Amino acid sequence: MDYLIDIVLLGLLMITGFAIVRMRSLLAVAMLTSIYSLLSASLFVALDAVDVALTEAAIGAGISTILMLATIALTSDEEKAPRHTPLLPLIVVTATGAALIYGTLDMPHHGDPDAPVHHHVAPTYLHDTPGEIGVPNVVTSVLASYRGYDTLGEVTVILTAGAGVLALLGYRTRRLNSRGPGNRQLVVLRVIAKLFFPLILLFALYVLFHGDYGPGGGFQAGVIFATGFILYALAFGLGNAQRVIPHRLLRIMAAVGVLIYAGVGIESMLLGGKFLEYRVLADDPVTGQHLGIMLIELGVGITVTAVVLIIYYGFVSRLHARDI
Amino acid sequence: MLISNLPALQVVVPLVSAPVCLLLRNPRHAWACALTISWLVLAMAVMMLQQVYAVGTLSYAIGAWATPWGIEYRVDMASALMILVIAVIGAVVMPYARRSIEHELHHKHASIFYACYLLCLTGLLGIVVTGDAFNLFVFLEISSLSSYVLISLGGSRRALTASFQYLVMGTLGATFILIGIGLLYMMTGTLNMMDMAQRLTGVMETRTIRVAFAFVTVGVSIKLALFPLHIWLPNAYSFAPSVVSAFIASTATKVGVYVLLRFFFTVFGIQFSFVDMHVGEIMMLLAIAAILVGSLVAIFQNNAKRMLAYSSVAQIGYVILGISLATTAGVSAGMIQLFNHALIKGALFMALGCVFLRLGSVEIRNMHGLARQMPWTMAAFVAGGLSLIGLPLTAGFISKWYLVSAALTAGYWPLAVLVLLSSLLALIYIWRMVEAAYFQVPGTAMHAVREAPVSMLVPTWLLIGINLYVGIDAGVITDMAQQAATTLIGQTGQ
Amino acid sequence: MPELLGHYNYWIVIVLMMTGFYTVIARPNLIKKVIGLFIFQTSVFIFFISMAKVDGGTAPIIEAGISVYSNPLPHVLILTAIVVSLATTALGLALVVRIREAYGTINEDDIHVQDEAD
Amino acid sequence: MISLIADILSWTCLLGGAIFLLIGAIGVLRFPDFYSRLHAVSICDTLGAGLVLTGLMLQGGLSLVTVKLLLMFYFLLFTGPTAVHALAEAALQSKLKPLVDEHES
Amino acid sequence: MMPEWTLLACIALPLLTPILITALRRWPNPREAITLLSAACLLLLVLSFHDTVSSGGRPAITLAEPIPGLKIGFEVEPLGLLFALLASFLWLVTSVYSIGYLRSHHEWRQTAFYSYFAVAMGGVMGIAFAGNLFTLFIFYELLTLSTYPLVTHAGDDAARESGRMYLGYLLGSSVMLLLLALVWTWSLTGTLDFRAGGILEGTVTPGVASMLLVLFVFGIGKAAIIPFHLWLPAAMVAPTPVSALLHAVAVVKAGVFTVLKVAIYIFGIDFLATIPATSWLMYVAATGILLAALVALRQDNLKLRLAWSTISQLSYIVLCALLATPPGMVAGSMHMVMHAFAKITLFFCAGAILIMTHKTRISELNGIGRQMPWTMTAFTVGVLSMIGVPPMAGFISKWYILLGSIEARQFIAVAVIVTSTLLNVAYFMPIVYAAFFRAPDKRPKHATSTVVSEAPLTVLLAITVTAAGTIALFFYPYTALDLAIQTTGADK
Repeated sequence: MDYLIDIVLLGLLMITGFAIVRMRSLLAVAMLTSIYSLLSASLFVALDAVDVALTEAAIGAGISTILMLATIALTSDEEKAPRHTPLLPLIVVTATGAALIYGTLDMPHHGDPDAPVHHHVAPTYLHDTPGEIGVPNVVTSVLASYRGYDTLGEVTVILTAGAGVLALLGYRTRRLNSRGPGNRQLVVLRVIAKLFFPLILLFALYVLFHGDYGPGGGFQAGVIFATGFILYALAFGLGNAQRVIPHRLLRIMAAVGVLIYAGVGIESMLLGGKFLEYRVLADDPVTGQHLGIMLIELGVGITVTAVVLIIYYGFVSRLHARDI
Repeated sequence: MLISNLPALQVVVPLVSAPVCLLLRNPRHAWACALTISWLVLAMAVMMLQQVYAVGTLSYAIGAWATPWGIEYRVDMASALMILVIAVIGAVVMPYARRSIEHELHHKHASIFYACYLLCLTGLLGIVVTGDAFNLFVFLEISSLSSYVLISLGGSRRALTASFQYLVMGTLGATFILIGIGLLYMMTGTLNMMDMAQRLTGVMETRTIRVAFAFVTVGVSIKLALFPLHIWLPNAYSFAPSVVSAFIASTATKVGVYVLLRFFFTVFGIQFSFVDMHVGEIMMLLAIAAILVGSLVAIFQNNAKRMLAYSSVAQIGYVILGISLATTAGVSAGMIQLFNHALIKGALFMALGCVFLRLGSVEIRNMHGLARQMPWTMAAFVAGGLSLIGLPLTAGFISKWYLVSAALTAGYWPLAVLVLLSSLLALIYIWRMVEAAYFQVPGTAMHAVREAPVSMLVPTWLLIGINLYVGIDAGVITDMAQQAATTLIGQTGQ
Repeated sequence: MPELLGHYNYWIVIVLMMTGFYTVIARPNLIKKVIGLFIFQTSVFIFFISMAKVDGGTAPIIEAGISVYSNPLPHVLILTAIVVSLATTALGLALVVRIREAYGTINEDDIHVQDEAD
Repeated sequence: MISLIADILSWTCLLGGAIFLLIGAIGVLRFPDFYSRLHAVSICDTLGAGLVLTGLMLQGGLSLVTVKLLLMFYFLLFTGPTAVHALAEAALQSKLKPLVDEHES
Repeated sequence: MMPEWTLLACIALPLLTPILITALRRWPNPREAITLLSAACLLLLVLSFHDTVSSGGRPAITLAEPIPGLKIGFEVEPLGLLFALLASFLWLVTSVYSIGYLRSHHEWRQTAFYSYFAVAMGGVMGIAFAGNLFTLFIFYELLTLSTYPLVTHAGDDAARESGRMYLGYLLGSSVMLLLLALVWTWSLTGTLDFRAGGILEGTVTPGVASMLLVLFVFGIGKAAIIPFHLWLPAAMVAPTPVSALLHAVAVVKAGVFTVLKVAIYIFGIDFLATIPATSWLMYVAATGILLAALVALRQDNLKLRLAWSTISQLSYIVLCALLATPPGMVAGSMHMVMHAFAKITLFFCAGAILIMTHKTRISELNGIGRQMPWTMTAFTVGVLSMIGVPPMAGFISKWYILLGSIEARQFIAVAVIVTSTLLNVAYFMPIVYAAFFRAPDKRPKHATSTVVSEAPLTVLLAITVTAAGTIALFFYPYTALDLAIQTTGADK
């Protein structure tokens, strides 16, 4: 049964993919990309990767699409036909694909319970998590504790992206008109936005702190949180959003989030443990783990929110600057 | 506490300081922060080296999770050597950076620049220290993303395109590596390199592993700009800010080589890589192509930075050539060349940075008679250049020497000839600069040019000094390199 | 599942990857390139997640009475990778915007022409 | 017995929803101009989605899942129309004329 | 003073002189004084070794060890001492000469000239006293680099052009072939020290040895073996003192000196004799002798004719080295010295003619002997020595060469030498004849040529000294001879 769902989703993905290659209108392509990542999100659900699905939906289908649309608005919509024949690319791609398919021949089958991946490291996670970490969501425990260092690295990556966008697009406060787009047509949108804004933030917090038990965690929460503000900015104009959460503050938040995360690690060193060894944070190892995970998820959330907003502000402030 | 956590601190210290730098708005403060951290990193690198000398390979379990369940930091002689290279370059570049950055960047970008520099440092160190395949990927991305930003900060609009080109190719490379790691994980069920190496022995014959090997190799080759995949490098180096060229040119590609070594020798093992997959032959051919093409193209460049960039392609070729011999002599020759080239290129790009500061251009035709106006800078450039050519008493000579003798002992005497031939090509393109600067009559505009500030000359000459010292007494370096090579080759077969 | 189809979804995923890869290297439009990268990476994520699937398993959230879980590790890796891809996309698009401002075009060929000019 | 009825009901709901979604999709493809297409879209996320959700709720019975589904339904109720409204508004802003039959006017 | 320190001083003195010279660039007289002073000191320092060495002493010193086993060190041994004596003595003479030359020629950048000149001498000293092949290689390159600015002294495009050629040939050959030979030898034997009896014997097959020999002989581009000779004519754009000292003595002799060193201390005479490549390389040298002489015949530019004759004479020495017999080596060493004196005299005269009459072409020299009798007499002495007429130094070395080749049963060599002697006559005597016995062609536009007087005093002094030396060495060749015999006698 679920194979059927797989196949259908994969088929849709293929169609979308080809459409993306073929189409000339970048606007359409951007929307298709969003659909593509939404489809893959649902595929992830079908493959039991609920956390990944949530993240993909929020980041891939959500933020990335907004960015692409902003970019298209800032540049141009139509794509020129390539000048030279794509023969070489075709050869390269075919070769690469052929190599990969050749590689699949000795792979364990899809979903095969005897595959090595299901027998070496992962079972230990599944087995020990309840005892060592005490959170039911193994993904969270691995993400935040067993491989917490990767997550630190990933927060750093996000921070780098934020710094990069700051450097490239900067942020132009003075040119902003605080009134935003004309009021009359936006009445409906604004009412709804007012209505949903708190709900979205609430939901973000839920995702953040429920991450131990269900799908969710710092990233997803951060992105959703940011989305709330993006909605607000869309409805009431960047100027007002800027009043709610000023750009300077974002810069600080982005840094602080990483510092919280790394701080937890350094704290655990000071307490005589290894880097990111949460169990020394409290008398009881499991409580220590809980505390550590909560703190770092908080850090992740803060940084992700801040950076996503920095990026969004960067792009949109350009738009405003250009309109005026 | 310090010693026991050294491997983690080596990476965490710059990582933590990066956001702090981002918060400091005043460029001077940001610079001071970056400077302190770089020297701190150098200090730790030296301590680490001593540790490795004392107790051999260090292993550090992050979060105290035993391998292969947690992420392991693993420092053997090879990584210690690489860390030293990165730390030295970083520590030397930072004091130099202040004036150059003030001149080349808008002041409101300065703190972002220093933050990104620290992030890049973090990424590179992380790659070298880690013993975990996926963690390697993460830090690879940190270093790559930050270097895209750093390059894009170069003044001209071509800096943007260069950065974008690098971003596209770099991301493709990273994704290839990710696929490779995925396939490896699929067959072994682990991400820890040592563990992987052990569990690979069972599935070595499968086609999946072969493909994994191919993908990792291609991906890393993009990162280290091996010959046909080097297209991003010349633009990136020529249009980046001088400091960035100096830093990235002497560290980023080297780290790529290191990753290649790790996978060839530590993960897949010499038997598989060089006997079953014949990577040695392929790499050798590519290296030869890189050496010849790089040097030849460099001769015809009019922009000095671009010229050095192409020569980097050739120099990477030397390193790969040494590795492709797959003998202890060859690999250690490669490591020595790697170390020396970092010193040389760093110094050369820094000298050009001084020229750019005063002259506002690095076009060779604008440098006529420059030597009279900037004697110290040009002297540094010449010294570096001679080292690049590989004249005696310079570091370059040492590495050429080892490379040639390694090639001869391995029985590839044409390779020896090739190496020497290409050092002649190096002579030609370096000499174009020397002739312009020393033996051409200066233009009228030249008289306004002054010598570069001391704060930039001292670091440049520091590198040159190390360079010449290595030329006189290479004992330490060669010793480390040989130990590193023996560890790498020794690990195989586990 | 019949033996022959044991790898069907890897094969489809590979096709997806290659569509992305092709878009990157064949299309001169910079936004299209970024989108291509995005597709390429997303497909790689699908590849990772597919290998985590266990027949009859459920999401790796420990609950009483469930014994078979899918492998959590690839999920974790991909969570990280998704964020990395977001970072790359954001940076790439920012660069595209700047390039458009500097060159007035986002078509690679035109940019080359302009670069040759100066 | 109860469960059987519930099943029948839920399946009819699901099928109905699916049909409406299909209709909506066809409409989006076939209708001549933007505004009429919007019309078709609105069918999808009111009736189509609504019925599907109801069907699922019947499947879920009295549980946390049903609550979540209810919330979703509630959100859809607001977002769907708003989105369509915003689209129409935007179209109007950009001076997009509705397609009208010349013979009548 | 300890000989080790003296040794170090010999290398350091010329290398440090430039500092003083540059410091005094404002005041020409003190500047030249410095040059003369350090030249004189150097000569004395070198002389001070004579007794130590001839009594079997071998002062040595090691400075650094870049790669384990690969030392930078110096050692005094007879052949090196001989070369050092020659070079340092002629440096002194040339300094005297060049003062007069440069001033009356109003050369620019005289400070730079003297500085680079001194550095070049440092290079020569390093080569002469090098304790192993590696050190020798370093100073060999130093010599090449330091002479480049002298060659391009004129600073115009022609000069730069031939400068590139100069650098290309010398660095090219040394890096491509010599360095390769070095590393190869190293990887075979694990050392590069100069050892009596050589280091290669017993470690290599004749085939490899032949390849090595080829690499060495051609790699030492300064020895100007055909086809690596073209840099020498190119270098003639340099001011005459440079051509005189460097391209008649220091540089080219450094080349042949290296060949001799390699032959004696790396291969070892006995082993060299067994290598197949030796004989045919000797034939190459022989052809070189004849070809160069033939080319020299057709040169009208005086300096170029001298240059080509130098090429031919250098091949003599290489040929001697390749005879692979002790007498051959002795002959080679002797010819190194004798040819140096004769050739430098000739160049001095050419320079003198140039500065007084601004004539460079042989066809313009008719009757010059009447205007510059003293100069042209010295020139004649030089010529006779080149031909090998007693009582000139050239006779001695030719004598030994013939002896050596007869003893080695190399009758082709004998024939070649005889023929080339005839060629010498053919391309030198006409000049002398024209100078003395042709009437100066009176052309109104050459009004200046009537009032030509003798060269300035310093120039004449230098010329006289070298010419006298040429004759003196005929009657008293023993110092050189002893040192040469010691060198080869060491491995009997």
